[in-house]
Amino acid sequence: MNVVIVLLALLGSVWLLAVVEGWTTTGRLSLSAPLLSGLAHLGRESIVPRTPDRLFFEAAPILFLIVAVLGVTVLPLAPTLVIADLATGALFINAALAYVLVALIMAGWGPNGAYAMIGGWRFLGQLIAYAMLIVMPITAVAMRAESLVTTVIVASQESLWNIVYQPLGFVLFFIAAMALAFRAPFDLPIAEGELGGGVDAEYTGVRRAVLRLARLTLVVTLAAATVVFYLGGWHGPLLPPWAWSLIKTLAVAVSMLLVGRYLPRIREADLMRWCWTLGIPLALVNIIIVGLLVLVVS
Amino acid sequence: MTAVLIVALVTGAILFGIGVYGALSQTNLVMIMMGVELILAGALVNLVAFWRFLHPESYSGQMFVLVVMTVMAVEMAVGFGVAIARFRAKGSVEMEEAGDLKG
Amino acid sequence: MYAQAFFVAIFGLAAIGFGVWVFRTSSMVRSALALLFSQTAVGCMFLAMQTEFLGVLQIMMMATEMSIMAIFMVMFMMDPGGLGGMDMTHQKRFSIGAGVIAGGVAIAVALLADWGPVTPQAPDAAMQTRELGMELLGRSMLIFETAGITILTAMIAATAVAIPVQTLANGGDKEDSE
Amino acid sequence: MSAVLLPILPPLIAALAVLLLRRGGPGLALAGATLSLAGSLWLLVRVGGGQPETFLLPGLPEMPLRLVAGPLTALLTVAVATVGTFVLIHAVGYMKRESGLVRFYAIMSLFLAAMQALVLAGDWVLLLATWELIGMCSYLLIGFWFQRPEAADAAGRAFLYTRSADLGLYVAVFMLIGATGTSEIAPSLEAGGSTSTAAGLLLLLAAMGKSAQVPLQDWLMRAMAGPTPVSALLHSATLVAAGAILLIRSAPLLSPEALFFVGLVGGITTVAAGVIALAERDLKRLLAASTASQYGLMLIAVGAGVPLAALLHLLAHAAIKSALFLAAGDFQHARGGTGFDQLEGVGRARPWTFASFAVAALALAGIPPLSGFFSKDAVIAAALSAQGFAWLGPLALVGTLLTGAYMARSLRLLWRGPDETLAVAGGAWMRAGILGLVVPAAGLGLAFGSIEAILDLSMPDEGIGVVLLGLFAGLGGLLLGSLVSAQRLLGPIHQWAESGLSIAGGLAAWVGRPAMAVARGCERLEQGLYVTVLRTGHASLVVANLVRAGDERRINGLIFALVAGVQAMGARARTLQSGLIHHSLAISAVASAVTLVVLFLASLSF
Repeated sequence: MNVVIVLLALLGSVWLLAVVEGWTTTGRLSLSAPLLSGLAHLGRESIVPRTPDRLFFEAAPILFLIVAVLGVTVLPLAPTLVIADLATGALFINAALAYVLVALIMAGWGPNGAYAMIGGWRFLGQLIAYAMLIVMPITAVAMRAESLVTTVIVASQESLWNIVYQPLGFVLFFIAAMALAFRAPFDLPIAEGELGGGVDAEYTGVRRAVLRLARLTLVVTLAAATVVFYLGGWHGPLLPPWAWSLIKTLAVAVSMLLVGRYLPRIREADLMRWCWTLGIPLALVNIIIVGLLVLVVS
Repeated sequence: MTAVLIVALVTGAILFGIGVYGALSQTNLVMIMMGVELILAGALVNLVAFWRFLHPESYSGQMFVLVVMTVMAVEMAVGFGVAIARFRAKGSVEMEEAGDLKG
Repeated sequence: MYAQAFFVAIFGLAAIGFGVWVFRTSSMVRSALALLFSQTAVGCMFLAMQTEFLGVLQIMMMATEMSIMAIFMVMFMMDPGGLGGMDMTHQKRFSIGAGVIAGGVAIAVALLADWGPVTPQAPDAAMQTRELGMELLGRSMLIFETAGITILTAMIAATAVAIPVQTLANGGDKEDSE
Repeated sequence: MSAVLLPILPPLIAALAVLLLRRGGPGLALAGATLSLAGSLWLLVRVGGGQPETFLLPGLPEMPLRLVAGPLTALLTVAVATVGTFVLIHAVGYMKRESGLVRFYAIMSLFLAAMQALVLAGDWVLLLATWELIGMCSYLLIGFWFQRPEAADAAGRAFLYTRSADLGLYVAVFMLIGATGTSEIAPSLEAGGSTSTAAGLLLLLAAMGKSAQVPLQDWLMRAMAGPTPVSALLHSATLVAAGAILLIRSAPLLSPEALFFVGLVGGITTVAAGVIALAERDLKRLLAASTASQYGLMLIAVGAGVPLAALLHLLAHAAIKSALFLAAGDFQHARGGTGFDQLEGVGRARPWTFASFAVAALALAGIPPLSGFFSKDAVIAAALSAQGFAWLGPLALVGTLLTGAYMARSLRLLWRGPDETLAVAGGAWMRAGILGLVVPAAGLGLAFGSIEAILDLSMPDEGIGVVLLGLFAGLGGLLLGSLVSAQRLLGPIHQWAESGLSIAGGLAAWVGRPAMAVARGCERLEQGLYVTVLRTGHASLVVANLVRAGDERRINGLIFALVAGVQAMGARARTLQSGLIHHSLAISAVASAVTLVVLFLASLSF
């Protein structure tokens, strides 16, 4: 039962998000645009490049979609409304997101094309760097909740949301989430300008549709994770918990898209340097601060 | 119940065997490292199985698993460092060509 | 309990299968990812054996680790795609013998040894995580810290070996392979 | 921190400080000396009552080093400190133009400290040590201008003379310690019998060396090569005085025979040295000779069995003679020399100095009411009253006469002549030093009563006749000296006197040759020792050679065989190392398999 509800919620939010994305790119806000473009993709001819690594080529989009959805399974919409309330939920999300990398490497390697492969390797560096910025802030969050269980983490924010409790962690996590979802300005793996679409380049038709769906799903997943870890999950006045979760998630996701719209794309080297030389130390500082706070408060 | 333990142990043993074969037979440094990784994976399986089915009360077992993972990571890091240096120097990490240490 | 045996066996088979595939395929990226999936299967075995934390940890670590393995394969091997189908093995017979003997002996031990009574009930997952944390920062703290220092040393050493000039890519993959 | 240390420590510390800081020499040395003076006065006040103060330092087992401050010694420390202080004041001016001041002031302070320690020494060991110390210090000071050959030569001479005489002291001390079993001075003086005689004679020898008695007077004249303040200190209160002080302190020991010899030596010296002084052509040498003769007088007093008289004369002489020397130093600066031919008329040029010189001279000659008068009277009275040997009195009188004569002569020579002078640096300091010493030189006589009170001894009351005799002798000497020139006064022996009354080549012949002979003997002995040592060494070398041969044949053979074996094995092992990693891996795999098997079997066997 939970599974169905959560997946429907996910699907709905993905659809809304697609609408917003269409608006950010074309400027027209039409609810039907995502469905139409999806149908168009299905209708188009799906080209397979010469001498691909067929297995990877086919498997990549599906794996991508699966891991994006897997990430959601541990994120609660409401105190009971969660697919798998794992004892190690916070860690599980990282595990799931790590496989986005695998999926993209497969997608980059599979089609046997230079741009795609470059895109894949680019994402390798990008994810390895920014996965740290996902894990370390989550560590701080888990330190406050004294648990890895997502529902407990949300419950721990009832009095005070983590965005107030550890703003530094939130900023880092948000940036890392955008980098992980390779939204602009971090969309180097699929940079239209330089790589002619990068990972996406060789994909057409239904496979491309799956890819884009998976990517939007990933955005939603990350947004939901942000909500769970920093924005107090289902906590909120008046409205029922699940509603609050959805609203917050959508807000975060849209904000990700909008931020991307107004910022220029970043050079790969700069992206890396900032992460390693600035982000990681800041994350460590965040952990120390939160640790001190926890010690003081308790 | 012992069956599960046996299964796990056998799996670990086979992984170990494969790893030994790979480490010994491959000509490429990175492939050899893959073999080592497999050996360690076999060890991990055994460790977890032992912890779960024989001594779930003592967490030294899990501790040990973490240490082994550390060893894997360290091996990767050092191995790749050496590989990069080697490749920069000789343009290849083929072990057949690396006879510099011949006594 | 049968379910558990079933899952352990399934994932074990998967691990073995991927492990064999690692050395069967001639495409480097394939073998790297095969190894990745083998390790992931091992992680899933952990999960099946109710060792949640370690399982998830294994799955998470191996993903990045093996991806790095893949890129190194591509960097360091001629014909990473394995299209030429060249043979990249040597001393085959000895290796096979050694592998078979090692595996065989291990299996024999596994089958013949008397493992004594088996605990049917595993501790609850959350409790496990908590206990493990207590263990790490309590009794085994020294070992844990030693491991940490070792990793740090390896990072620095590997980076030092690898880079003639500071290039961020190298530093990057060293860091995350931990 | 006993009060006994007060006179000793300040100069010692000053010496160290000067050596360490390498600057501020004058100030530090002066401070040390002044503090020492204050300390010794305080000490005198404390022990004036009579009971002596003792301070024990750890020393030889069973015989610790003692510092004993009795009235006598306290008095002496006061004298030493006073002279030292004023001499240093004078030296500040005198040495203004010199270099190597650090050395100078450090040694001066050390000298002072050593002298105080010697005066206060309560046992023979410490006495010996300090005795050597002042010997060394005087050597260094006389040789202060070691660049000048005559200074270096004089220093060496002084050292050797005193050292050779010191042998007497050593033997005497060992005899005493052996006889009485204690190293403490006071009880060891009760050793009666032949021991005391022998020891007394030996002590006399030592005193002769230090106090430059005939026939060992020669070095004192030569010692004038040192800076004048040094001479002043040496002659008045420290080095030369040490001899007399030794005799005065050990007076109770002396048996009649010893006393006889003491008196004899004193008498001969006072006359002979007086004659030499009369014939001298150099002011400082004249003063030196007079020093010898005055100490001769003191020995006469000791020999007559009245050490108190000797002590009084010692004190008076200390003040007078240092004043004279300091004045002489002033003249020296005024004329750049101390020969009478250079100094003619300098008295007019520097009236102040001359006045003080004259006062001191008259005091030495024994003109009332100056201090010398009283002390000389004491000595003459002692000599006349000496039962047993009547010839002491005349000798003392002759000595007095001669004193007056040469003093008058020196005054005459200094007064007559042109009165030009050189610019003198630091004149103020020098004048201060001189005046500070002239005052006691003039007035000390009046304090004798109180001194006797402190020592609670009293002179045998001399009749008025004695006083008149002494006075006449002094005045007569003065008249003779001022009217008659030295040549006519001495007549035939003038030449001989100028050459220092050296008998048959002087001491060089008498002491030098035997000493050289002894040295040669020692050298021969040493040679013998060397030869034996060398023989032993050679023998052992031969043995070693044999052993080494054995080594090379057997042990080395073994070792080489071993090495060869190892190398062969290495060569074999080499083939394993193809340097290829997969080979190494294979080897390690096999090795670990073997290890496992072994372990397994082992586990089975247990």
